Amino acid sequence: MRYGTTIKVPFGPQHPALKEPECFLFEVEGDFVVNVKPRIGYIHRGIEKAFENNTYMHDLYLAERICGICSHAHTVAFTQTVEGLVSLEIPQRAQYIRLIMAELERLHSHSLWVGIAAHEAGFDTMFMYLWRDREMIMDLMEEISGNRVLHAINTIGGVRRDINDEQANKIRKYLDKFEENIKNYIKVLETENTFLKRTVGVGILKPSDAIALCAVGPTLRASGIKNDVRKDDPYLLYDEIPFEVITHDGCDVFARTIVRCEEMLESIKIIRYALDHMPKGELKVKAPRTFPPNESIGRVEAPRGELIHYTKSNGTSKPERYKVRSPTLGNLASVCKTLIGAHIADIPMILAGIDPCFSCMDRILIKKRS
Amino acid sequence: MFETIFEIISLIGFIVFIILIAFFYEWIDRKFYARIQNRYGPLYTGPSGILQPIADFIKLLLKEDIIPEASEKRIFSLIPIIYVLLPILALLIIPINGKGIISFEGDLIFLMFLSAMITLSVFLAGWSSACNFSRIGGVRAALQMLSYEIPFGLSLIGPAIVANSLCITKISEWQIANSTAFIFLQPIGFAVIMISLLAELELIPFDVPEAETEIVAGWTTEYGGGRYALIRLGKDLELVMASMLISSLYLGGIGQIFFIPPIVIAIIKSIIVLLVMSLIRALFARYRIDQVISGMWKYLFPLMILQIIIVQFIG
Amino acid sequence: MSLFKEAIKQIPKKPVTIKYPFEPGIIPPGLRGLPIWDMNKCILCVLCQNACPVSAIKMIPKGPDAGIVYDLSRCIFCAECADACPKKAITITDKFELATTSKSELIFHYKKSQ
Amino acid sequence: MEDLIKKIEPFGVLEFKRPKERRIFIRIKSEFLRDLISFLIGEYDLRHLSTITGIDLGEEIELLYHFSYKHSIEITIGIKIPKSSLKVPTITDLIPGAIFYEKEVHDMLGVVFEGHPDLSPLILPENWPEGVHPLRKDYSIEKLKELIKK
Repeated sequence: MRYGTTIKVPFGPQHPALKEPECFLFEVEGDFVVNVKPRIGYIHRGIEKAFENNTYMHDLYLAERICGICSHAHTVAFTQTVEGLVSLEIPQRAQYIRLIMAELERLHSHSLWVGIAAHEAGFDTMFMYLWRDREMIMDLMEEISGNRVLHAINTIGGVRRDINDEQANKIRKYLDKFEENIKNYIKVLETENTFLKRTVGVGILKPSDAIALCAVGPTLRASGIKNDVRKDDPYLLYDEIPFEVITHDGCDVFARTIVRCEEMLESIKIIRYALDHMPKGELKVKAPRTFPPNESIGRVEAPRGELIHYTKSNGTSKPERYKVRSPTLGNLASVCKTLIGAHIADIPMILAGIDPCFSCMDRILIKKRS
Repeated sequence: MFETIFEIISLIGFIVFIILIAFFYEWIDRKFYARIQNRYGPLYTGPSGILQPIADFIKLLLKEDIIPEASEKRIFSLIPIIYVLLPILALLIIPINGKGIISFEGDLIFLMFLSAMITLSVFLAGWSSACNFSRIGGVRAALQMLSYEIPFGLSLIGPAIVANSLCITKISEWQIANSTAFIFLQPIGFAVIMISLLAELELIPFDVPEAETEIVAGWTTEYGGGRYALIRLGKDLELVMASMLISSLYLGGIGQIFFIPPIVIAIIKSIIVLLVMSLIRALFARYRIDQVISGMWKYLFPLMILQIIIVQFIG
Repeated sequence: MSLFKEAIKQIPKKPVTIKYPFEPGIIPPGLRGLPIWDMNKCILCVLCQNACPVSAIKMIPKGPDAGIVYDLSRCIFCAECADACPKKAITITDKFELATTSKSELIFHYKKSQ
Repeated sequence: MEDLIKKIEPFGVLEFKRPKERRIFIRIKSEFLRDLISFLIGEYDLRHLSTITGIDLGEEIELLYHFSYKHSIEITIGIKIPKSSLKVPTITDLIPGAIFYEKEVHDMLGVVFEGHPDLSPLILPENWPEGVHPLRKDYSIEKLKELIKK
């Protein structure tokens, strides 16, 4: 049906569906979206520029602050990139600890997302349950690293804290409980009629579009394409650990939910395997303070998808250029495509479907240390 | 002369009582909803936070009141008052104390009119505030009304046919006299009135007009301060109205049982209805507006026609 | 309706929320909180100042004020200073309720006793 | 992948290095960019563009196109363009996903992508002064403040 006129509906910079300041200007005709224009940059903090003014050791903490939820993924990418400048090999135990933290972070990020998706669909009870269980993972991370969000466990050349037997047992105990709950929730989400009505067939992203628009992470996997940096470009010790890459060929928001839920179960398996096979040994090797002129790329599968860091060194203790591409920017083009033709009521579901993290996406701008 | 003054005082007393009950029901709803979600709910204002809704109301009254420059100012500022008055008027008809304060043959029709007026005022509120989100919310409320209003009306007719009266008090008395309840006689009608009242009250799964994550606060987006406090109060009063209406029409009516006064019976029965509503609110996700409308017309309407046919020719 | 069983199960249960300011919060061992300098051990070697990513630590080498000036308002609680200290003069405590109403209370001046 | 170096020879390769197992850096003359990319898309199905990095080298700006081959081998194609004429043909028609990466580089370094559908600011505010690009090395906050005052 054509109405002839369109009205502009802004979503953001302040909007309850987007928990972060970002603006999407929708042109709607009746109840359908005909055009969308994203406007990012409200939380640019000048991080890429600030990287150039700090030493590598200090940049590590800056990298951690690119994003709150995937702070560990950013430091893993940072350390991988910087260690790549001089081909530094880090001890096995340190790699395992980084890996366990990364998977715990994936658990907390995915359970957070599934909760948000339920909330966007008005399913608040599910949201509360998922966030209640997420708290267990947060407690585990706090106990291992000393902080809930900004773990500061990675350092160039290794890790800063060990996981002792007592903590390992606690992780196992909590994970058993978490796994049981998640299996329950998958059953609920697959059978709850109102939730299915809101998600199945909503926000279709065809596999061909997903490839053309360079989608990453769970968004791509929910379109049926087997892609996971952990498998394709193994870092840490992911090539030693058996795990499945979860895909779903629904191509809709429901598929993205299920992919994330099942990935959580995979992550639990990975953590169990890593805890059982962790060798004893050193936690870190000595890292140089200055790096010779070189360039290096670090790729990490963050909870939201492929995260890529690039750095160029110039022989001093400060990088010449540091570039961060977070998964949300990679998914922005594909989400804009899926939004066209959607109902107004489905906008939050689709937007939330890529698990947007706008503070990752916005990084660069003016900030000078006094 | 003396009688008139007494009547006026008792009327004012009744309205104050209703408002207190409304706050109490909001507290029960919030507390129960929170307990399902493994939370505490209101906690610190008064014992177990029982005074929290009143505290919220007073706090909102103290806030700055803003009227948007582009709005239809007169309608915009009048709506909250109408929104509070309509449920109070409806509660005068419903036999809370065994007998409605205003009770006449045909007040069931008047109640239907009032419930339609509530939605109409919602639509006007959304339209007059000159904000895209409010406008979408208002239009959605009106659309939703088109879908649930007819099944709702039919579900009121069912008991009226059997009790042979269009007066809510008489329908309630008929149930007491025959010591039965329409929930057993007309279960489909009960289900339909529950669903359509959920839609009327804008509760999940039918809270489309004020879907928080989609259109901010829907038709209430531009309201603030005292006006928003009145809208909140209006919502609580609607909650009381809906639960009282269901208990008087379908749950065996409101009247004295042994020595228990009818008002206690009314509160107990309506709290049961309220808890069921809270539970439903916790268990479902929100439907989309087109799904609400097509679902109501596809399922509720034929079911209700079926119920009326059964009542008319078999029952 | 598939959540019905789970929902009914929760009603008699005690809520998981901690009434935090009225009840003590759960502090795991190893929480990184406020760092404290032991000035008897400190040798004013500048290493903690260099290690700090946010310039929250400033060392005054000489004079009557000689010692460490630690600015809590800049601190990000990374504990790099404690790792860098050669004399183990910095302890990381588990204090985290550090908010105050005046900014001057956030600056700690540890003086090296003469 | 072993014969890649031979096959891309005609595209003006300046540098080819493989520092790690799954990392390839290729630097070419800027005029061959589109030809090389469309060749790689045809030959190797190189469809996933990870990002575009822009580096200010003083007199020139270097653009690095990070592709990933089958999501596993990261191929970086680098070109250098002089600051006197900051113009590069767009690749959005070959790879639609490049749209926001090109916009970001345009905002931050002032590179003009010829043929790009919409180069309006994505990250910088609307009232941002013309010709100020935050990631250039000569950018300073004082200069920006002066420009905004005007």
